[in-house]
Amino acid sequence: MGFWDVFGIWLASALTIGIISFLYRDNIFYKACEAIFIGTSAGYWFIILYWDNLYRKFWTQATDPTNPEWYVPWFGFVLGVLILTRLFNKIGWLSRWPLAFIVGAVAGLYMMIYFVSNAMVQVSSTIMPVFTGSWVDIIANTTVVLGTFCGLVYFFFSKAHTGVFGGAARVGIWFLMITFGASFGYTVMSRMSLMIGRIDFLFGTWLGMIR
Amino acid sequence: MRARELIVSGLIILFFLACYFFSPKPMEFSRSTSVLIIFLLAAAFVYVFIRTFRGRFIGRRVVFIFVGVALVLPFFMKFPLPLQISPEVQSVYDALEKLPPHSKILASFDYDPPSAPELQPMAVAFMKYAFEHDLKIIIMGLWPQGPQQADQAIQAAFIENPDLKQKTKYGVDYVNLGFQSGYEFVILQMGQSFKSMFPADLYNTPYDSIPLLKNVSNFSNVDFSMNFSAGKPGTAEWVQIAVDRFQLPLAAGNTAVQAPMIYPYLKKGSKGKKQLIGLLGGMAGGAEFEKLTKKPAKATTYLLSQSFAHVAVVIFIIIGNVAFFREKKGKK
Amino acid sequence: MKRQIPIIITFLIGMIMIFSFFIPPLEGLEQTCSLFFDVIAVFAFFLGGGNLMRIHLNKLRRRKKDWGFSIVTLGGFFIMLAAGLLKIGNPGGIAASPTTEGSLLQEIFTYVFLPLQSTMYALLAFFVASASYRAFRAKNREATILLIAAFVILLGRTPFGMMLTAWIPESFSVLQVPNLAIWIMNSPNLAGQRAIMIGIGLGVISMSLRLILGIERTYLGDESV
Amino acid sequence: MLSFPVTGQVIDTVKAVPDSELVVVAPVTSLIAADHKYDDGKMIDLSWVPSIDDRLVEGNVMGYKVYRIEGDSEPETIAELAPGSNAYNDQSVERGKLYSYFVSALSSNAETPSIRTAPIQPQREWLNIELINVLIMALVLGGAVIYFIETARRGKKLFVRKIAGLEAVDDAIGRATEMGRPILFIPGILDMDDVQTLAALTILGRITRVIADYDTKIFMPVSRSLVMTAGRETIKASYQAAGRPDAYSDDMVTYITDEQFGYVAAVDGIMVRERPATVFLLGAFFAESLILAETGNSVGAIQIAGTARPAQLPFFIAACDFTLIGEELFAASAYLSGEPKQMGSLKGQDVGKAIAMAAILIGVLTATIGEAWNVEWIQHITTGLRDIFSTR
Repeated sequence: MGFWDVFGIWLASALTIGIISFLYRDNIFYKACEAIFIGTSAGYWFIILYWDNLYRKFWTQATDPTNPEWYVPWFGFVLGVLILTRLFNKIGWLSRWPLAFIVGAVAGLYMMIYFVSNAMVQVSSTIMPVFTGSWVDIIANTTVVLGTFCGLVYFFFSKAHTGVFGGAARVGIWFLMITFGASFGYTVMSRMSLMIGRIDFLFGTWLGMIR
Repeated sequence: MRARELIVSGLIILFFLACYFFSPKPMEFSRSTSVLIIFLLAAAFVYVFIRTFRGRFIGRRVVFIFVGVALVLPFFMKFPLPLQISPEVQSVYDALEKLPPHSKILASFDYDPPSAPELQPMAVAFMKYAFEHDLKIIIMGLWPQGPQQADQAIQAAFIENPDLKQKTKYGVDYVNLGFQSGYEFVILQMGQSFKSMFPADLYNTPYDSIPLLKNVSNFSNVDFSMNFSAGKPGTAEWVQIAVDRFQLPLAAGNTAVQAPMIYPYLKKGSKGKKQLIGLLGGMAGGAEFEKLTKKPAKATTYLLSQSFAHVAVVIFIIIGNVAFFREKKGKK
Repeated sequence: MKRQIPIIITFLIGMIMIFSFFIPPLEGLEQTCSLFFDVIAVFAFFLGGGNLMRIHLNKLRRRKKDWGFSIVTLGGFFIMLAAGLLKIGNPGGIAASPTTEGSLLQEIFTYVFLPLQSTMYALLAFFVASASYRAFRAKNREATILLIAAFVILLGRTPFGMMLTAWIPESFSVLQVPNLAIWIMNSPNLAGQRAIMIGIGLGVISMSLRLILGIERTYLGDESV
Repeated sequence: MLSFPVTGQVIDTVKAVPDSELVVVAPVTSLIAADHKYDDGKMIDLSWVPSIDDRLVEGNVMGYKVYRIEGDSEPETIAELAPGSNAYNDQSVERGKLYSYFVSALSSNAETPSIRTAPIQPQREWLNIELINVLIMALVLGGAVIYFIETARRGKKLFVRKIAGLEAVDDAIGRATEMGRPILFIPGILDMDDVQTLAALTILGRITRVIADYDTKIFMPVSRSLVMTAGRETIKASYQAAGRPDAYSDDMVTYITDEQFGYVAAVDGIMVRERPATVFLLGAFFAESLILAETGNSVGAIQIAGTARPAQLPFFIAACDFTLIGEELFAASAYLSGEPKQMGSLKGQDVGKAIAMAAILIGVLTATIGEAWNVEWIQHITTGLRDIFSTR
């Protein structure tokens, strides 16, 4: 290993410990690491945005003489420039145009995407025969149908949660809670793995104590 | 305030320096030490339990120390964990065993460094197994940092088994095609031709001048494929396109968060065929695979830490709740 | 006028996007919109990055508390900018990808950015434990259900789960913790996920329509709300 | 220069092989080229029956080559396919041009071309009929939303059940005022191109209207520059509407960094140092949800959270005082506004839910009965229902 690799590993170890020190309390080492992180990450993402969005996606397309639709990206460019008008009080209201464009496009596009892949597909895949296969399958199918139905009852806004309706809503929220519990378990699992990775770096790669 | 901060940070630095200069390398606890540590940990938990039960909660930092200990110490313990091999891991191993030497395997690395702790160990074990059995590997990535992870996995495999380093040649035994952006579109195009998506490998060697790729034009020339995935694009996309459309034999390694969503693909379909040959799910999946190859390595070490941490979390929830119920009863 | 034009833009673009879903000749619009969005995002970064600089320069000038860290932040920011824009140390020169192995940007990424990022992520392990001890209470029936499901999953994915319930006979193997964990994932979890997804799908429709029709206009800074 | 095959003529692909040693395979049959339906005229679908020599055992077919003839020009290879292939989708055609195709079956050293298809032009369709069910559904739902909005506008009272998390918003703001501590608003970590961020901003508009009336500080660190711009517009407008434009300042909204954990670190620092009395966590959250909610909890803030991402909801439920689950997040701004027409849109949503519930109930019943007793007309109902909700 060359000097710079060793230096890099020591630096990385120091920064790792600096962040972990937050567990004790907010301290000057953590603050320093935080400051480095904020600065470098803002810079890093700007570089990625600059080369990937502005240069690769916009500039190469907009200046390509063989591209018959070379002018299209320039409309986006104009919208981008309009957002800068916010810096000037007099024409600042122009910056609402690109915002309005984004909101319209996102609302329109996602309305259909969510509708199809979230609502329609899920309804159609819940339409299934319940009493088929072994008793394990029957229980599983019934659970899925019942859970989906009651979950929807819970989200119903037009009726207060009372009576039979309230009962179904209650069952619905139980299903939601099982879902959240399962996500919780799996999330804990992957968080622990992340810390294990850092420990392996500190005690293994750096200190060499792990075989 | 400042003084206390300085003392604590001084202690931390001293601790690590002491580890650096004075600790045995590698460090390993004997069996009895390990048992003693577990016993002490259990005793500490009992103490916490009694304390909390009396209504005096321990501080956040004490909880942190417990977790830290539960995560770090198992690294140095040697404990045979009763691992039951799950059927989905067994079938990955069986499929690999059936491959004759010189079979070509396509390995897609679809993850980045933050998810490496879970996926890297299985990648290393997989590479080691493949090289030892003279299987040829074609590496690619749908995530930008995937090919680098593959490279690291190969280096790690060489360190663990130095003989492989002499034996294995780049371009003949394995090749790294690098990253290609475009998500599932890349898979779709590869169904027609690999070359259209990867005109050259990671080191800019043209596709046609790499010996290993000589008769490889698309999925039909590959005998087996493995996908290590931490999200999207990943196993789901590979199944939907490469398996469903091009009948590629596929197995996968997934992070624990991903794994539950992949289970449906392991079920036998209407034609009695599984879409996915098998699945290594999270750290546990990696450890089981290592056990099958009879070479316990990183995942096995990691799994012990992971299990300890899970148990610690469960115990903390139980302690917190017992105290909570006592309090509630007291109020009534 | 000032107020009307943005609302008209939102309405027109929104409607076009909705109908482009059904009209094949409008297929390419989605990509064009995403290109526009990417370009606007770069310009917005000039505002965001500029704001970041302004705040830290202000702190520096006024010698506010912790101004020293502002120097560190700005330093990190500019070093990254210089390394990336000029592609310092990039083996492939100015034409190569900015993240080529061996370039200064990539080295800083590997040895500074990555450990910081991974460790930040990893701190979650500790917070999860602390939350388990102090926050995850079986306050009511709902919370109890959540906790039990979490227990099953947590134990089911480790060898301990196997050890705990290995005594359950094979004919009831569904009740062994690891199998129970798989059952939870495939049945009740699936049902809950579906209900949430359908709900979200419908919620998005209603909200999108409110936005497109101009009923919801708070985001545009409309004063008449 | 390799000459292109002519129909029916076997071609030696490896030169210098005597004719007697050529492995000749049967050509593919029933080759059909058809316009790809419901597209912009950019695709042609090919299908064929594979060569009878294409077998797994003792098969001689090594693959297929697809050739295309554009107008009167020479044939060109557009694809090489694996044995067993029986279809290809040509996406490199242009509208208004004529194309014909043929497919060659390849053996180890020869290829046998099929007959050519008749010339075909890719067609453009103006409406995707396959998605007509989606269109009708969308119109029904959109119509329901608009209908209820209009009904409400005309003054009809509509009932909407209480949503606990939103009932608490006023109290939470009041608490911050009493304690003289700031309010923190976190709009998630995604950009303006995510609907959850839009939902968060619409809620922000409602909340700041209330805040502007009190003399409370609101602080909104964001991780996207565009969200910063939009957030400033929103807050500024609320202060203007409350008649206090002077109380607004750009410093209320700050951009920190796009990087997830850089952002979290900074927000954590802000929470610890500023000790807000109330924290809103609304929008798209990922792994940071736990850190933010835990830290907010540890500084004793009242927390109202909401996201549509199921994986993060458990942490909010555990560590926050109120949590908006999925759909509730999107309904929040309408609910908070209290305006009849906004409430009306929630009713429209419920129509959708009613349809979904009815479909599931009827569908499952008919599917079960149809399968158990094998009643054909009931099975038809099931398939019909599935078709209505299918998207292919």
